[in-house]
Amino acid sequence: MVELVPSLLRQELGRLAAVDERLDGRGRWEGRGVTLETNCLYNAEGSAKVTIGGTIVYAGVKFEIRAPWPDRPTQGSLMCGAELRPVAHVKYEPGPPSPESIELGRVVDRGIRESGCIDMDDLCIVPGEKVWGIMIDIHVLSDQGNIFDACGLAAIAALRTAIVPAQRFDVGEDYTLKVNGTPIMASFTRVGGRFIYDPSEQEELGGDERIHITLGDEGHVHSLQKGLKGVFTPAEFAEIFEVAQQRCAELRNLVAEQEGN
Amino acid sequence: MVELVPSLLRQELGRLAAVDERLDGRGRWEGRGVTLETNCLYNAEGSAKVTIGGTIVYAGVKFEIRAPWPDRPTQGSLMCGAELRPVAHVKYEPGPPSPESIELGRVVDRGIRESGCIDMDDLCIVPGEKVWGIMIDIHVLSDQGNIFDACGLAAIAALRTAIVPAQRFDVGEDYTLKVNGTPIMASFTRVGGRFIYDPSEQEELGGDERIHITLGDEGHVHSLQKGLKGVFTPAEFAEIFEVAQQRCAELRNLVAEQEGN
Amino acid sequence: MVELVPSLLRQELGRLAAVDERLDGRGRWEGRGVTLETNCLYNAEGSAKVTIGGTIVYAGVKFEIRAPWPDRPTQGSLMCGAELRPVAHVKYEPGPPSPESIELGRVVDRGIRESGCIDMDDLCIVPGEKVWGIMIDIHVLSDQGNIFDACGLAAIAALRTAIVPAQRFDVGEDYTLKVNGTPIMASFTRVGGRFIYDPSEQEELGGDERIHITLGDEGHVHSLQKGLKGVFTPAEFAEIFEVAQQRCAELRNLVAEQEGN
Amino acid sequence: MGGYGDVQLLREDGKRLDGRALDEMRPVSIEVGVLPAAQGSAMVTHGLNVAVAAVYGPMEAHPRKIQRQDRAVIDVRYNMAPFSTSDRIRPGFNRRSQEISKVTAEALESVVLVELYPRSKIRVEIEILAAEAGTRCAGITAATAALADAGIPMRDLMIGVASGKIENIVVLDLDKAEDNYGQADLPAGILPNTGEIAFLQMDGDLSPDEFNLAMEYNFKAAREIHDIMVNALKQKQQRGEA
Amino acid sequence: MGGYGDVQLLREDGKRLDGRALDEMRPVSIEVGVLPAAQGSAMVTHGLNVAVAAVYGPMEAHPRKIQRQDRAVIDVRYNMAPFSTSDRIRPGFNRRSQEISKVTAEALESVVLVELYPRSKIRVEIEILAAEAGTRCAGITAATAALADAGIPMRDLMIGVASGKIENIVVLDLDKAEDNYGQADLPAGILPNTGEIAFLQMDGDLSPDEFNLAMEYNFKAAREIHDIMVNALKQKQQRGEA
Amino acid sequence: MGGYGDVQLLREDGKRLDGRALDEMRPVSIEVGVLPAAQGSAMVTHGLNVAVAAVYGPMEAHPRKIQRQDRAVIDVRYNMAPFSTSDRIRPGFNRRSQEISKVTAEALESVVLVELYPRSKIRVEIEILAAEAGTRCAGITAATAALADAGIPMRDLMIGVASGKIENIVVLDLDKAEDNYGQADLPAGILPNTGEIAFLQMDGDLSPDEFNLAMEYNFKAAREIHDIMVNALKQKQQRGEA
Repeated sequence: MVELVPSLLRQELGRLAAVDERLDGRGRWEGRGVTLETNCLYNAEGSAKVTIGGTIVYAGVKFEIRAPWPDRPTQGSLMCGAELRPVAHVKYEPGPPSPESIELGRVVDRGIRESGCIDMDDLCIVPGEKVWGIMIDIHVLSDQGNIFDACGLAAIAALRTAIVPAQRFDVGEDYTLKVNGTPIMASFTRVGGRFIYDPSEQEELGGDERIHITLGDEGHVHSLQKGLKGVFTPAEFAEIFEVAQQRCAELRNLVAEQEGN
Repeated sequence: MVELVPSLLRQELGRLAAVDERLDGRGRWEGRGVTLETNCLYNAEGSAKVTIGGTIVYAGVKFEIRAPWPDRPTQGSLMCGAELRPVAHVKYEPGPPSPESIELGRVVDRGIRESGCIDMDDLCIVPGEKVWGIMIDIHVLSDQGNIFDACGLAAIAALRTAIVPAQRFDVGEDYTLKVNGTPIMASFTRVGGRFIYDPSEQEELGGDERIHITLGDEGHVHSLQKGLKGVFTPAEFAEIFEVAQQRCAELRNLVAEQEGN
Repeated sequence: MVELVPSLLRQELGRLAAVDERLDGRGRWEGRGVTLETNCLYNAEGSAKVTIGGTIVYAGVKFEIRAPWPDRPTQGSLMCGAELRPVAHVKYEPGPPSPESIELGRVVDRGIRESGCIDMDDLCIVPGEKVWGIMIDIHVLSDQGNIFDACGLAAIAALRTAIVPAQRFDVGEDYTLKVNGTPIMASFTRVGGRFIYDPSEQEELGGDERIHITLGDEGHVHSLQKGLKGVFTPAEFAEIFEVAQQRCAELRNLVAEQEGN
Repeated sequence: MGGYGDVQLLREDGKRLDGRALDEMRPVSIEVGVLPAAQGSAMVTHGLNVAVAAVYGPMEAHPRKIQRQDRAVIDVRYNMAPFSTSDRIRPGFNRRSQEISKVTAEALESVVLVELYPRSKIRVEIEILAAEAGTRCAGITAATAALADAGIPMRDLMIGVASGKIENIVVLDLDKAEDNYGQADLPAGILPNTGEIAFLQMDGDLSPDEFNLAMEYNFKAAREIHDIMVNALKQKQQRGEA
Repeated sequence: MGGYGDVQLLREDGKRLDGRALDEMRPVSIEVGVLPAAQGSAMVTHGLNVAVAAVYGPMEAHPRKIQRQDRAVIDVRYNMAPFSTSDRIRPGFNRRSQEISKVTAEALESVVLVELYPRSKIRVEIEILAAEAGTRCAGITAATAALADAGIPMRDLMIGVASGKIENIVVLDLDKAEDNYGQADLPAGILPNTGEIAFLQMDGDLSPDEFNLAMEYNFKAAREIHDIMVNALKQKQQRGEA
Repeated sequence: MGGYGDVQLLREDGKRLDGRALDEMRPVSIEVGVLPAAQGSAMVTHGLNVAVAAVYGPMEAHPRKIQRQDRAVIDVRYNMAPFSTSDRIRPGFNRRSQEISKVTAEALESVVLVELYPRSKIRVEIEILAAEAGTRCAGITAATAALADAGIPMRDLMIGVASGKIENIVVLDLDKAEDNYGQADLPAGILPNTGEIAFLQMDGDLSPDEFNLAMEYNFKAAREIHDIMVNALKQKQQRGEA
C-alpha cells in the first residue's frame, strides 16, 4: 500500500520531466521562496530561522570554554549538529540519532568547517589553557523537502550573527564572532530521470539520488555529498555544478541583505 | 483478553464504591498494615525496609566526596533514585529506566529535597573543594500496590539513620547525618469514581488517576504529583489533602517510634 | 525449520560418537590445523593472526598512559576485549555487545590476567602519576567453531610481541613488553553425549555444554568457564583436564617456534 | 526550588521586579497552524518562553502492545532544544524530559476524547525553543492549541499555568529569577470551563492556605489564556475562509 | 584474584581470621516465599551476603525468536543493588553482571526440567542486597530455592558454593578479605544428589591437586546447604498447612 | 582537511615525499575468498590500509519495515578495528562510521542488480584492520570484490579511489601525511566501464578546474584497480577449477 503511491508518483514525475515541467510549476533550476530571520532565539548567542517553502529550520549557536587539544594549543573548535526530531514530519521516529540526521549534520558541518570561514586561532583565549568551542545546533521543525539547504543556510546565518559571550564566562567583553565568508549549500535530486534544484517533499518521495554542493564566496567547492540510490555521470555533475554557482550566489546575497538591515 | 479482566474489575470496583466499600474490606481512607525496619543492609550507610501489605521496598544510603558546583562552593548534594526492576512484579520489564521508574524516583526525590530536611551547607567538607554527595537508592522487591508511599517512607527512614562515613574517606570521625524533619508521602487513587487512600494492586489495576502528596512536619506540602489518565476538582483535592495530613502524621509517628527503639 | 537441522545433526553426531568418530574424521582429542602469524597489523603495538580450521581471529595490542588507582600507585592495567561482529558469521547481529561476546572477552581476559604473565608493577612510569594501560582487542573475522581457543591464542601471542611505544608518548625509548609465561586455552564441547576437543562449527551447532580451561606454563589452571546447557561429572572433568595439559603444551610450543623465527 | 539566597524579589511598591502585580501573568501569545508538515501545530510565547507543538494522527498504534482496545493513546515528547537555555543542553536522553513527557501525555489523555479513536495513537511533539521558567506549562498550552488546530475533539481546552511563592507571598507565574530564588512552584493543567485539573505538580513549601490561593491564581490565568487561544483558533479559521 | 599484598590470612593456630576451619563455610540461612508478588521467591543469607530471588512463569516466550520448540528458556538477571557494596554501584549495564546472568541461566537450564514447558520462558530475578564475596553463589542458591518455591520441577537442587586458595592452602568459601588477597577462587553450581556440576568458573592459580581438593570442599558444602534449603522448603509447606 | 601547518609535501624534483608521481597511486593488492564463514569475502591492501569485507545473503529482510517490495536492500557496516589506528578507537557507536556506512550502502544499491532480489537483504560487512588515509575507499573496493566473490550480479565493479590537493597541486591518492596537511580530499566510487559515479564525498577547497582534474585522476586509478580486481577474481576461479 505505502509503496503504491510512490510508484504512481514516480510515473507522474517521469511524465512531467519528459516535458520539462515540475509538479508545482517551477522551472528545473528554480528554487522555492526563501525567508531568513536572524536573532530570533532568546537564549542562543546567534540564531536564524530559515523557511524554504513549507520547510522550517532553526539554528542556534552556543559557546563553551574548554581546554585545547595538546597538539593544537591555540585552536578552538567548531561543531555543527542536526536533529531530525519527530516534530518535523510524521516519518521521523524518536530514538537515537538516525543515519539520516547524522549525515545531515556532518554534511552541513563540513561545508562550514572546510570553507575556512572560522579561523580556529581566533578562538584562543589563553594558549594551551582556554579556547572557545562553538556549537551550532540545527533544529528542523517542518520538513517539506530540501532540509539540507535550509539547514546549511540557517547554520551559516546563525554563525554570522553570533556574539561571543565573553562577559558571562568572565573572560572580557562580549564581541561579534569573526566569520570570513558565507559558504552556501545547493542540493539537487534526480527526479523523473533528470536532476532538479531544491526538491519538494513530493519530488524527494518519488525521486532518486541527490547531490549536495557547498560553495564558498569565490565559487570553490568545500563539501560534496552524494546520497541515496543512483549513479550520475561527470557531465551531469558539470551541469549542476554550474547551476549551484548561481543559486549559491543568490542565497549569499540574501544573507548579506539580511545583515544589512 | 488482558483488557477483559480490568473491565470486569472496574465494574466490581464501581459497585463497591457506590456502597462505600473496598475489595479488601478497608474503609475509604484506611491504609494497610505498615512495617518499618532500619539498619538492615550491611554495606549501606543508612538503610530501611518498608512493607505495606504485600509491597516490599528497601532503601540504602551511600555517600561520596565530590567537588562542589562553582556557584555553590559550600553546598553538597542529595540524589534519590528508584529502580523498578523485573524482580518486583511480572509486569516490569528489563531495559533502561522506564518513565514509571523515573517518575517514581523524581517524586520521592522532590518530597525529600524540597522539605529542606537536609541543609546542603551541612555537607561541606572543604569549601570550594570537597563536599558530600548523598545518594539514596530505592529498590522495589515486591509490588502489590502503592509503591510510591513505600518508597517515600523507606527513603526518609533510611536517610534518618545514615552515618556519614568520614573515616573511610579519611576526612575525620564518622557522625550521624543531621536530618531536620520527616517528610511523608500519601497517595490516593480514583477507584470506582472516588478517591481512596493506599491503593492495593487490584485497585491500581482497575483504577484511574492518582495523586501523590508529600507533607512536612508542620503539614506544609512539599511535593505534589498527579499521574495517569483522569481529572479532579479542587473540592476533591481539598478532601484528600485533609486525609493526607492525618495519614502522614501517623506514619511520621511510626518513624519516630522506630527511632526510639 | 531452523530447528529441524540441528535435530537431525544431533542424531548424526550421537551416532558417530557411539562409534568414537567425528564428522570431519578427527579423533576425539584431535585439534584442527592451527596457524599463527605475528606482527601482522600495521598500527598495533603487538599483533597476531590465528587460524584454526576455517576460524580466523586477529588480536591487536595498544597502549595508553593513565593515572594509577590511588590504592595501587605503582600498578598499570591490562584489559582484554573481544568483539563478535557480524563479519564473522551470518548468526551474529549488529548492536551492543552480546552476552556471548562479553563472556568471550572476559574468559580470555581472566586466563591471561590470572596467569600473572604481566607484572602490573612493570607498567609503572611515574609512581602515583603515570602507568601504562595495555589493551588487547580481539577481532573475530570468521567463525567456523572454537573461537575461544583462537581468541586466547591470538591474544597471548599478540601480547608477547608487543613493543611499548614509550617514544611516541615521550617517556623514553621503546622496549619489548615483558611477558612471563604463555597461558593457553583449551576448549571442550559435549557432542553426542561425550566431550571432544576443538569443536567445529557443526559440532557446536549440534552439541551441548562446553568447558574452557586456561593453563599456565607449569600446567596450573588459571581460568575455568562452563557455558551452555548441560552438566558434567568430576570424572568427566578429570579426563578433559588431562587432555588440556597436552593440547596446551603443544600450542605453547607453537608460540615459541613462531617467536624463534 | 532554590530558596537559598537573600535575593530580593519584591519591590518597595509591592510589585515584582519586572513590574507585575502579584496576580499578574507574563504576556502570552498564541499562533496556530505554524508548521506546514504537521496535521496541527501551534507556537506559544509565554514571557520569554517559546514552545512549539506539532500533532500527528490519529494513526495506527504500533507496536501492538501499546494499543488500547477502547481508546487512543497519546504519545508526547517534550524536548528542550540545545540552544533553548543559557547553558547548552546536550541532545538525547534526559530524566526531567521523560517525566514531563509522561505526565503531560496522561493529562492530555484526560482531556482529548480518546474513546473516539480505539487502537490508535496521537503523536504530540513539544519543542522548547527558548526557556525562561515555565516551559512545561507553555508546552501544555501549545499542545492543546495544536490538538485543536488538528481538529481533534477535547472536553475542554487545557491551559498550562503556574503560581508560586516568593518572599513568603503567593504570586502568579514565576519568571526565571523568581523560580531560581523563590520558595514554591505549582504548575497545573487547568480546564477553565469544567473547573477541573488534569495536570498537577508542585515543589517547594506551601501551607494549605497558600496552596489554595496559588490554585485560585492558576484558574484565573487559565481563563485569560483560554480566551487568547480561542482567539488564535478563530483567526486561523477566518484566514482559511478568506 | 588480587594476591599482590603480604596480607596474612591464616592465624597461628591454623584457623582463618574469622576463626573458621579450612573446610568450614560461613553461616547460611534460607527463607522461601518472601516476596508476595512473585510466583516463587527466596532470600539467602550467606555470611554477610544477602541474595533475593524471584521467579515468574512459565509464561509465553516472546519475542518469538527466543522461543525454543522443545523446551523452556530461562531468563536470568543477576543484579547488584547500588547500595550492596562499599563503593556505590551505578545502576545499569555492567559486563560482569551480564556474564554472570548468562552462565547462571545456562546452569539453571541444565537443572530445571525445561522439556516440560516448550516455547515458554521462566524469568529468574536475582538481586544482591549486600555483597561480601560470593554473591554469584548465593544468587544461584537463592534462584534454586525460588524455583522450588514456585513449584517448578528440577532434577536436583543446585547449590552455589566456592572454594579457593589463600597462603598456598586450599580453603572453603572465601570471605571478602580472603577473596581480595587470596590466590584462587573456584565457584561452582553443584547438584549434591546426582554428583554433577552445572556451573563452573575459576580464576587464579590452582595445581591439579589443589583443584581436586577445592572441588571436594565444594561438594561437601553443597550437601550442607542442600539440607538447609530442604528444611526451608518444608517449613513453608508446614506454614501453608497450618 | 587539516591544511594548517607549513609542512612540505612535495620534493624539489616535483615528486611526493614517498617518491610517487602526482598521478600515481599507492600499491594495491586484492585477494578474494579469504573468510571461510562468509558467502563472499575479500581483503584489500591499499598502501598501508587493510580492509576486509564479508558478504552474507541475499536473505529475507527483517524487520519487515526495512523490506522493499521491488528490490533488495543492502545493509552495510563500515567499522574500524580498535587497533587499526595510531590511537586506539573505542568500540561501539561512532558518527563517522554511521555516515560512511550509510553512503556506502546507497552506492552499492546503485551498482548491485538489487531488482533481482525483491524483499531481501544483502549484508556487507567492512572491517578496517589498518588505517592510513583512504579507508572508506579501500572498504568500497573490498565490498565490491566480496560481492563479486559471492556471485551477486552488478552492473559494473565499483572502485573506491580518492584524489586531493596538496601545496595547491592536485594529486592522486593521498597518504596519511598528505591527508593531514593537505587542502582537499575527493573520495569517489567509480564505475570504470560505464563511466559513472556511485559514491561521492569531498571536503577542503577545490576550484572547478581542480575538481575536474581530481576526478580525472580518480577515473584513471579506478581503471587500474579494476584490472587488479578482475585478476584476483580470475585467480580464485582458477584455484577452484584446479
